[in-house]
Amino acid sequence: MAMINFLILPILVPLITAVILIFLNKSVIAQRWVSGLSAFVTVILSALLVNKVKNDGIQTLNLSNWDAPFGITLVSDMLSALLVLTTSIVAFACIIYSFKGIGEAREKYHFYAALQFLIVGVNGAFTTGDIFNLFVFFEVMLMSSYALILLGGTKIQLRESIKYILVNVISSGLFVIAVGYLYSVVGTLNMAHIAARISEISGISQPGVISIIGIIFLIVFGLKGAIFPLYFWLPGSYYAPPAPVMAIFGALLTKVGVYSIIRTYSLFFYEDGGYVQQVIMILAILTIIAGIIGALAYSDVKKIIIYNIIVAVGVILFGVSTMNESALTGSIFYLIHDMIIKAALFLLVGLMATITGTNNLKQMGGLIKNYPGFSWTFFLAALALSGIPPLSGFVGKVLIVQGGFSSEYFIGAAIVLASSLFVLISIMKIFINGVWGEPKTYANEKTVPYKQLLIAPVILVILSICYGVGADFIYPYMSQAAESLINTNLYIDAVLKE
Amino acid sequence: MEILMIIIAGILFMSATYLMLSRSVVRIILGTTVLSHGVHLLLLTMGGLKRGAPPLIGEEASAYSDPLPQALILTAIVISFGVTALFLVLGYRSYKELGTDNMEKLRGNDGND
Amino acid sequence: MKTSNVILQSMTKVLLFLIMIFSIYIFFAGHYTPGGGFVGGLLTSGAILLLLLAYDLQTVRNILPVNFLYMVAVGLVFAIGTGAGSLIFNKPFLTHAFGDLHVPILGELHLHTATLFDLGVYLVVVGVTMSIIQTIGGDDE
Amino acid sequence: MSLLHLAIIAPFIIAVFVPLIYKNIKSVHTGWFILPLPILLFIYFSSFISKTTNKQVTMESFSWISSLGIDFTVKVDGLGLLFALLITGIGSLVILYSIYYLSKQKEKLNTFYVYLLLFMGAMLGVVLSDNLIVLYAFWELTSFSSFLLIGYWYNREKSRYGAQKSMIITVLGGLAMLGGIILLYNMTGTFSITEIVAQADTIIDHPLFVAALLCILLGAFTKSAQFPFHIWLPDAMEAPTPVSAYLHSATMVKAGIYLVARMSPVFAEDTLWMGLIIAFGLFTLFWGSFSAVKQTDLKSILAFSTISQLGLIMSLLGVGAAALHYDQPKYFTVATTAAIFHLINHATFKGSLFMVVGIVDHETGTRDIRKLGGLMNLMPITFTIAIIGTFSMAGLPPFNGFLSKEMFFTGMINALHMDFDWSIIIPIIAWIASVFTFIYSMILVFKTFTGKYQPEKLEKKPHEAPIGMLISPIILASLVIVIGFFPNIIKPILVPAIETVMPMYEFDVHISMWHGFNTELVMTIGVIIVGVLLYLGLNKWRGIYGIFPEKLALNRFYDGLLDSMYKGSHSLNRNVMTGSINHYLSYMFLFMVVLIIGSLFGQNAFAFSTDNLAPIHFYEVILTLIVAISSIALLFAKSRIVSILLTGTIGYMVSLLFIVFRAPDLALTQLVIETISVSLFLLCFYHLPKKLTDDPVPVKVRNAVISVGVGLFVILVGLTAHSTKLFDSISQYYIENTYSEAAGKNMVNVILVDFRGFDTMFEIAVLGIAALAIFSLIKLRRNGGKKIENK
Repeated sequence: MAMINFLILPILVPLITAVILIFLNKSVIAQRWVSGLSAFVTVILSALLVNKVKNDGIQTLNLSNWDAPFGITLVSDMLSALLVLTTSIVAFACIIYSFKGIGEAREKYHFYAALQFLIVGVNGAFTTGDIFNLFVFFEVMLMSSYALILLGGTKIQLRESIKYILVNVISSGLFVIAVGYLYSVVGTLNMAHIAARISEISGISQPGVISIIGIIFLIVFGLKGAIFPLYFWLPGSYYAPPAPVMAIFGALLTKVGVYSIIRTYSLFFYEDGGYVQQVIMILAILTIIAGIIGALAYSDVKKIIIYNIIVAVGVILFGVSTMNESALTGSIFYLIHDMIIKAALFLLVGLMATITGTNNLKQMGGLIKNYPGFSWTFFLAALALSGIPPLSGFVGKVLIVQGGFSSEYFIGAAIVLASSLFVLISIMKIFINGVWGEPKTYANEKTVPYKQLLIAPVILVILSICYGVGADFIYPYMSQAAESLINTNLYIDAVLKE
Repeated sequence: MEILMIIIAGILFMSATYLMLSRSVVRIILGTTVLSHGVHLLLLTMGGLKRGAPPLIGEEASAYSDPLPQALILTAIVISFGVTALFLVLGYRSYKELGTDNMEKLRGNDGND
Repeated sequence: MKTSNVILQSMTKVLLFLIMIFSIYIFFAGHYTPGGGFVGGLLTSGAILLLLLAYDLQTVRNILPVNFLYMVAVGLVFAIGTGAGSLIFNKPFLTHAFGDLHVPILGELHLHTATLFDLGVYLVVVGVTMSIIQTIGGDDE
Repeated sequence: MSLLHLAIIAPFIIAVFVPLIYKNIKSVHTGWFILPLPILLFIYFSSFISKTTNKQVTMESFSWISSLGIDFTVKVDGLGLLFALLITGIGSLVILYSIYYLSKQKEKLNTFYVYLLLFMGAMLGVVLSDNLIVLYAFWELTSFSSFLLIGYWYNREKSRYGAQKSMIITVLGGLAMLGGIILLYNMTGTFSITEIVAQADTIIDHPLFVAALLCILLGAFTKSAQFPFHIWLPDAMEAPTPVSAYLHSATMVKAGIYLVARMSPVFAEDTLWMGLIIAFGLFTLFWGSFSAVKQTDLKSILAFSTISQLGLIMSLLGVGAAALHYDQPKYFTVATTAAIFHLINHATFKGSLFMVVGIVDHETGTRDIRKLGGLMNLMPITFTIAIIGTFSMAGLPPFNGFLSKEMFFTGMINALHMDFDWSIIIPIIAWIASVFTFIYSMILVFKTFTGKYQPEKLEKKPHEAPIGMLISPIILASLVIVIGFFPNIIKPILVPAIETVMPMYEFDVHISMWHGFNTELVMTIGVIIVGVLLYLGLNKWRGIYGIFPEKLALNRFYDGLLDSMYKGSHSLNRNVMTGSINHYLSYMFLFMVVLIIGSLFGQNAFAFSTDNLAPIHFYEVILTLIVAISSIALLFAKSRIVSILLTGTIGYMVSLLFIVFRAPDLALTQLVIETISVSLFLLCFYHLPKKLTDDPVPVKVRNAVISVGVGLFVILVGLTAHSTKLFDSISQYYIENTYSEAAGKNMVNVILVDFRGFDTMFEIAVLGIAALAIFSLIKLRRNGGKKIENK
């Protein structure tokens, strides 16, 4: 019997888990077990989903049994399934890290429940095929992120959350009016249906209002995805919460924005004569530059990684904006790589800060002496981030550059290529000054559960290595994902079953 | 009527923006509430106004108002309520903890290197 | 916020009863006339809020010794459960079923799983509103 | 996976076991366990010599990322084999040397040998890969293993500085090279060198040919330390001396040479290729030798010497390329021969010299020639090796350096046949550089071993090095002599290598010590005479090094660039990332306003139509006016309570508007929610100051301008969207099916619980999370690590 509801499971399992966790607030041990197991189950389910999409093509589910476009439809194409899988993996790693890395106080106050809700939001956003439902999942994700960023209530958390929430409230407001504008013009909310309707008129004379709505969506998702010049809120906000939360934020939240740009752009705004495309490309390039400037500016380990999020967003969007098949495949390669490696790096940097008791590189040094395991994991992660072959960032970057060159966007492609160097400089600064250097003794060193905390980042880094070395195995998945972005009829037909 | 409503929504957006740009936490939070009103009115307007009876079957009407935007707005209202509530409590907590309602005093860029 | 206003208190008792009745009506009417889980839940919370204003937090706690966060979770269980029920029948998630059940003595009973879903909404709304009010109110002490 | 692949991977596999060996077997120096590997590999690769001399190419492929044309294809041809033999041969000697050089008690041998093995494997990969992407991967790995080796003594500031510098410069070049590789791929559709060479004729006309050429050259120049990228090499001398001998003189720095030689068949026909390589090579040759003379550190002398010699080989390859460009093998191929020949010779004498310097450093505790002197009698064997090495380097007979130096002169003289007016400067620069080469060679050997012995300046009392440490330099020095006397014994390695670079020509190489009394010999004699004179009068003319202002030095430039990069980005970021939410929002809103309004008019998208409007009633106008007035009044409200009331008013008016617009559910919900919200506002803001903090007037004005812009774009886009209704709403479906299919009468409610029940489910989840967040926010407070729970 074909399980028609299969694609909802990666949303449903964390949701149910979250509810169970609310009841388990008294026992930290039980919470750990339940959330860890559930996260593992989610990973397995998402992997099965990817496999199903690989074999049977795009999966759809018309919720409440109403035909599209009248109900809400969930759609798992390869891109969405892969992102769901990556999300689940990252979440699993962060949960494992949290067992020893977040502190019992936070665990007692619904940390795991909020985290599970966040996974619900992220997986939901990746899966939904309805533009308003996307908004709802954004809100689930955001509300959980508010909960997580606030949890603990330290001064810096309070201060930065006000900014974070404010920016997101604005972007949510814009999101709803953008949906309103779109609804006014095309009269429907199902994304495949919107795409079908827009492509119906695109041959004739497509009114400019579509481009404008495209721009507003770009701003809405760009705020989440932290593109230039909408990224200002990010460094401060991501700095505030503890490492596992930072890792989740850094790996997942911006990527939901990026995904939404990819999705809406490829479905709705691609055929608008290239205006939205140009805007995205210019902003992508500026985003890379802005990110690099930030990454080079600080001696604070967390900030260095945080600004690297912005660089990656720019690189991915550049690949998307070329709408060239290999660049697009590259972007998807890179997107997933970045989720894994950013999570690993944030956890590693968090571990570094836990050991040394500071975020400032100038007060660190010589960690390689007593923490070789950490040091080499970090080294590999740093190389992977910079796209050094055969680690995970490489294939994606090569494809983006190659696609950029072949579509003759030379400046952009060259900047993507050059960004690797600056990323490398910024991250190796941590290695050279923190891992190398005169060994020091640190006050809290003895009490840090170093080995346990190292497990999660090691898992992620191993994954990243396999991802790079096994690129041939992964490539068919990526190209299938890119295919449904380029040939949107695949997506539309799967949903509307025409 | 739609034009009037669009303009009203615009005014609400304008006020909201001005409030959110202010440095007082109270104004900022009130700004987000005003923003949500603007959003909801605009969304309703985008569906077309007064196209018929309220969307209740049995009103013996030949036409009904578009029920879909109404449903969306209802969802949006509830979500904004949740966000507003959280934001309010945050404003209150942070004032107690940080001792100020002035966002300019909360830049927190000291030791920024 | 200790208000010991006798008039307010006795008025509250009456009002509370009326609002509760109204909110339950609104809840059930939702499928046919304006109303539903949201409004019903909000009205109920409004009633409890009134109680809080008239008496104090402790009194409300005594009358309603409920952990409102659990109430939220229970509400979510209802909502999710309604949806997940369709998984068993391999119907799309959240497919509703409705029909008339013949019950001896009571006769025909109109049943709709959507009501169950709406009950979840109701519980969550009450739970959330009350837990917020209670948490903030409790912080004053 | 073939045996060849295994040979490349073997060092990586052994590297995995090194930490285990080191940990468990403390009594034996770890190096002894490593040593057999390069020796075995050397023997294995030697077995290919018979094949390559018969022009037989061995190719083995192992599919890796086949979908992208990236396969691990290994190709053993003359050039690859020559390098493979160098890598494993010198590698064996270096490891043997390191066993005596690095103390097993003091040094962390595990990391050292892991890095060294990584490097060896990577370097073999570079020279044996036929796939450019795989080559690039190994190329970067050599950069990083070099980085790790330079930073081996990681607690030293200078090591870290040198490591970073080499990494930045070589990775910069590597990325450029990657760009070039990708361009070549776009032109040919393949990453395979063999296939690209086969398509060489079509590539040359491609518009991106020059770009690819420049990118590839940038990669080669940075790796082979060509001016102005050479600055990383002297700082790389912070690495332990065996490393310097191996990576930074014999092998890694020659990867750039390898790349140029390997890609010559593709690019050599182009003038630019030839011109750039000659120009950079010659200048590097001169600059390196010139700078070497002023150094006082033995390793620095060798570093600059290496730079200079790399320039020499590079320039020879450039002149050799002229053979292809002019299709005149007669004059120019000798340069290619000289390049490859000198490459081998350089590895032998430079390797031995590095080891000698290592011995001196090891035995005396210093490498400063101002402190050294008179070691001849104390270290006679070392001295002998040094004499052989330096004389060969200076190009004196009967050593191998003399032979290649002569051939180098021949090549440079033949460059006069090029169709180029200024070609005479090529042999002139070559000659001048040779003079300086002579001088620093003499400095190196005589300032160290002759002159006054100054024991008071040395940290330890020097004596001859242990025999183990001497074996490797003795072997290399013997090679210097053997090749000097019997150069033709290396022909089986040499000729196939040359033929790979110039596959279209036949080579019949015969090298002999005596060519008769020709121009080259005259030049050499001139070098010796002038060199001796200048060496003796060194103190008189040394002043010219002071003329060159330190400020213009490239190192200063590099440091300044890096520093200004950090400082610039810091100050830029500091000015933008102020932490002020007002600033952030201002940027964002401004961007939105400009982009949206700009696009609206720029794209001619604005539309306005008065069709299809609902009628307006008088009471509606009143309602909207109240909304407008209260929202504007709100901006000027100074007190907390007034603001809350005004916000409440707006909310209630909105719910009245909902009634007007036939939305009873909305009205009801809005009404109740507004009531609860207002009470929450009052509850929460009860503790906040009664008077609201105000902004200064200029800020207010700026905020006002931005706000008007935001309001404007919402209105303009709203009007446009309203005026372009292209499709009917899908809502008709709900109107038709609500009762029959969903058994409800209130469409809005039915949409909420049924058609779009999924939205509702997560919307209440949002509410639930909000409750959790608020609960935890109030109850859990952590400050400075101390937990305060609020019961």
